[in-house]
Amino acid sequence: MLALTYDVGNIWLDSLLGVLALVALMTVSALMLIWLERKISARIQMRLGPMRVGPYGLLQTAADALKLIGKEDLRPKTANRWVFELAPFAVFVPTFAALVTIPFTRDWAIAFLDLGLFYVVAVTGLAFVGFLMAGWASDNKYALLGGMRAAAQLISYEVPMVVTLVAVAMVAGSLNLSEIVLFQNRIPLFVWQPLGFFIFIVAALAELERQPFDIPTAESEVVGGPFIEYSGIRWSMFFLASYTSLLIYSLLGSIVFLGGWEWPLGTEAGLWLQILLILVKTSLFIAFFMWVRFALVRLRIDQLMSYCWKVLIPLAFLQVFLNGLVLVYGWPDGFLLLTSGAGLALAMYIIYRAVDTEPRELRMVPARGGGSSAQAATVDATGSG
Amino acid sequence: MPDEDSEKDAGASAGDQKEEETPAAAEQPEDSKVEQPPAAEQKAEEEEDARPRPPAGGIADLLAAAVAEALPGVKLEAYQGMTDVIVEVERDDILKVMSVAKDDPRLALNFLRCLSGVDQEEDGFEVIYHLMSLEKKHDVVIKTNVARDDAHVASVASVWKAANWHEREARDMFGITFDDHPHLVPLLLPEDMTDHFPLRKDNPLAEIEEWQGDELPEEGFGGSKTR
Amino acid sequence: MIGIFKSMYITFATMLRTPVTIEYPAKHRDVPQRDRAFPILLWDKEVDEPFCTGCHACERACPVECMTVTMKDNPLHADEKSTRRKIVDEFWIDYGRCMRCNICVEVCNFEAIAMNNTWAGHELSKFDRNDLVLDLQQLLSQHKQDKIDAWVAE
Amino acid sequence: MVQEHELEPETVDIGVNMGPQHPSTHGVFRMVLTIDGERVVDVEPHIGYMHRGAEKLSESMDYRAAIGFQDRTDYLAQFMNEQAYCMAVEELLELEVPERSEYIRVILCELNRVTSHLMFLGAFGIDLGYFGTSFTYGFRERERIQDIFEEVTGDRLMYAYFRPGGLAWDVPDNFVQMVRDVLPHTRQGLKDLDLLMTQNEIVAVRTKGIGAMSAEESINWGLSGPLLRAAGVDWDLRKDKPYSIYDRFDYDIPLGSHGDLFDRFLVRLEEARQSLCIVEQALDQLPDGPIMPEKMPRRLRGPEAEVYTAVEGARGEYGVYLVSKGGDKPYRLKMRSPSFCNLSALRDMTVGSYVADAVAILGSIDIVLGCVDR
Repeated sequence: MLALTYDVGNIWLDSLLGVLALVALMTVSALMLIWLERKISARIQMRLGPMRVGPYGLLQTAADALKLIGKEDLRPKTANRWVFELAPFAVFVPTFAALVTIPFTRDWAIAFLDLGLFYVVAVTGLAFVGFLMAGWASDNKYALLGGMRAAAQLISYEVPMVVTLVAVAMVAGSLNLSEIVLFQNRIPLFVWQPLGFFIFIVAALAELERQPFDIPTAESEVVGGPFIEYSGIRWSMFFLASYTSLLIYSLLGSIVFLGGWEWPLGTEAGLWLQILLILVKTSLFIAFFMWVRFALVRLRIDQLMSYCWKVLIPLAFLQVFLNGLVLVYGWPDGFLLLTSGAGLALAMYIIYRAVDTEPRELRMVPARGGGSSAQAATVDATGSG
Repeated sequence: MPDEDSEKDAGASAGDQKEEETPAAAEQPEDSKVEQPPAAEQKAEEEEDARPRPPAGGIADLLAAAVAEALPGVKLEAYQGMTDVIVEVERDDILKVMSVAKDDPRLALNFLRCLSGVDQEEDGFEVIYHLMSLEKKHDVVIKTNVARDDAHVASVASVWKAANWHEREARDMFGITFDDHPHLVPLLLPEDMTDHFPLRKDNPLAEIEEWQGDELPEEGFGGSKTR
Repeated sequence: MIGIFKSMYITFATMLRTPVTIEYPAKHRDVPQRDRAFPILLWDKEVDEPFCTGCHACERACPVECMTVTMKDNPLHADEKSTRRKIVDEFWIDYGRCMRCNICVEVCNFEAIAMNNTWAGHELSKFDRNDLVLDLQQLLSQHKQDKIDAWVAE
Repeated sequence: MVQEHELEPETVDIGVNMGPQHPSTHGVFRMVLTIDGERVVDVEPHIGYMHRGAEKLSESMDYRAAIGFQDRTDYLAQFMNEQAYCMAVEELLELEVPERSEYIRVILCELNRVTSHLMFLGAFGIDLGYFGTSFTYGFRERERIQDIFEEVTGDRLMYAYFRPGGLAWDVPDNFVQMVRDVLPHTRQGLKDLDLLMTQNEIVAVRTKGIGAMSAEESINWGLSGPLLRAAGVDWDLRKDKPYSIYDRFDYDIPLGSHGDLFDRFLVRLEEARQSLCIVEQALDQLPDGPIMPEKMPRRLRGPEAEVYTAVEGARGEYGVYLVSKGGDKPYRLKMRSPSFCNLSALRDMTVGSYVADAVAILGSIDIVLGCVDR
């Protein structure tokens, strides 16, 4: 099923045009996302953010991109040349390829694949190879640590991600992203599957390597991890890939869980409304991801792994199991909402229990001054303190 | 400190010293009783001004008593410094005295505040230990003198781990070797800088002009002139 | 999870507050009157000569030895225009070495030296560190041209 | 059948040089981590990159001139260093500091403690993984206080304001009001940081039980300040060996119980609050009067003596050991810097933890490299 709005006639030409449009979209959106992230972080931190280049610093990232392109492409002498130079592509290409099958509106995607969901997951899962390549080939211990962390983290979180998406596909009855959206034209899936939605967000955060899961690139530990030796255009490719995957996961989330371009306007919404809807939903995801990045600290690698394997994966399977029960026995959807909601509560409870959240009381030893002139002043001073 | 005080001693007559001793003894009658080692009383009277000071000899007597019990034959020389009680210990006894100072329950000097070296020029080096007890809230300064050409002293890192880095620093700066130190390699100075001791008095400060200033090389600093 | 939500809340709440930063080189916040940038020399406008007599007090007191002063007989004194018998001949301050401790100002008997308290005293980036060695004319120029409202403690 | 040991993969410990250029070493500090996977097997701290010989330099200049170097040791708690040094000189020269100067010193020192702790709280968040958020929260309020410092002393960082005997000059007329205006902001900033981090589960898992040091070990290692108090040792020089006029104020000294990172964080947060209390009381009591003693010698000449004075700095006991042989220069000036002593225990705290923890532990010691190397 190939549906393109611009029907030139030649299938190759159509595809080429579509891909070019995608490249443009990706670049522009990445630039905008970087600007947005800097603005959001600035506001969270009560700063102004970029203000100089263009109105409100809108062109700052463009200027940065120009600078990066102009920079010297450094390669450590001891690095493994081919692996080092290919690694950015190994990260960049899968990310880009995943964008191909994402339906932006009802009629607009490069390729409407029947296995769209499967394809997106499979292709984005390949990115870790690039991180590993970069980490290993840089001949830098920080990069190696970061690459190893990236590999461990990305592979681990691929599992709960896939399992939740499987749960969605079970209910929707299709792996085609458009059909999943169509399925949600009345009520989006996050209502029925809050647990799956939660797991998806967490896993997406981990896949994106953003706080609190930015362990592979942790600034304060491994100083950028796999990217540490990269500069100029290669480094910016990693960056571009990272923001493109932010876009992909946000799109995927809004398509799979928030009802894409359908909900709540229904199937009859016009093209612009569809675009608006998907834009708003994606922006919500993006804003959330950015907000989280500046609100939370980083987990440690062992905590990250055990959280994945001990909490998220069992719960993801629980969601699949619940969906299976509903499908097999034909129980009402309300049951799904209840049980999945209970599962979400369980997840929260597990987090609550797993962490030593007991408030620590400090022992206060009074140091009392004996000064006579001090007496009058001290009473209200300590009271207000 | 001994030099400083000895100079004053030379100026003051013996009669003055006697006079000074009496008020100190009147303040603390029990001190004179406890003062067993002959060394301790020698300089205890040297408070020469009326400022309030920690009771002369309080901690010194405790230390003297404890040392006399545990380590007979070890000589201590105690006197009142400007802010602290100073006890001088022979170099070879330092580790033993320190162990007593830390472990004796009356003293419980469990906190090594500071360990510093002082270059006393012809009198060799002094190693100065500022000790404090967090429980008893008293403190004492223990000093030992090492000869210039034989700058060795036992490490107290086995008593207080805090001494570890302090001793390494003193070794860096004065070249005092701390025997049995777990890891006596340069700490603040470059790893290979083991023959040059910056804080020794015979190591004068370089004139700043010599290494920076007028003789700056014309090229090499990326200045606008070179471009 | 409560703590995580609290973190999210406080970050969101701060997002709604007004930013506290300003665009620095475009906007300058006011520096207080006692602001200490680098030392400058003051100009006696009544007599039209520097206050400084070149007495070396600041030079000797300077912890980092960033000053060089020489003294000469005051020609104006011979003409009985000035009460200063001696006057500064040459004066260099190496701003690259100065640590802005204010001690020169305190030791000066003639209130001839003050710390620059304008932004011009802070924004001194140079390509060559030799450019940071200022001579007498440069040191005097700011006060001579009334660009500065010098503050001398005590 | 394959022998079991043949299945064991061959592992190699790798040495990682963390620093001197590393974002989380808080300056030019290098630690050579030997790591087995993510576990730290050994740590070898290397310091001295910032050794400027302040002790040696001070020997060559008179008592007043050396004040500038005190700012540059612990450059986040400068007033405390100046206080310790000036106290040493005052003891030596037997100068009596006027009341007003003492009060101003206390106000400035305690505000300085707040700025230093705000800096810690912010930087600790960065070590744990905040992307600058906690840092800016801390800095926001720190800047306000530094504005006061700038109004008073003329500089934002290197104050050089205390003098043996008193202060360089009096505070501006609106000083009291200025400080009072800032206090609510500082409280708000501390509250923000509290909300941001204290109850956060991720902060909890990252800090609770990590880098713990028992009370005995802490004392043995010579730790002082918040580190010692986090281990539950009731020791604060302000209370236990009162100097200046600290015996005139009512405040609490927070003590932790576990000695881990979380306690260190909490203790510092609370200490900052208590410092604000002291500031308020001192503002209420601030007397008028001179700021320097009546008979202030123009040239400071010490007797032949030695003094050791210590203050409770933001990081612990900042001591100054001053030996004078007469004359107007110190014969020997030793600074007992808290960062130096606290850092020496790094190896004991770190070995066995994860790489990420090593960073956090180093952050929790709250070192200032200028203070470590001097």
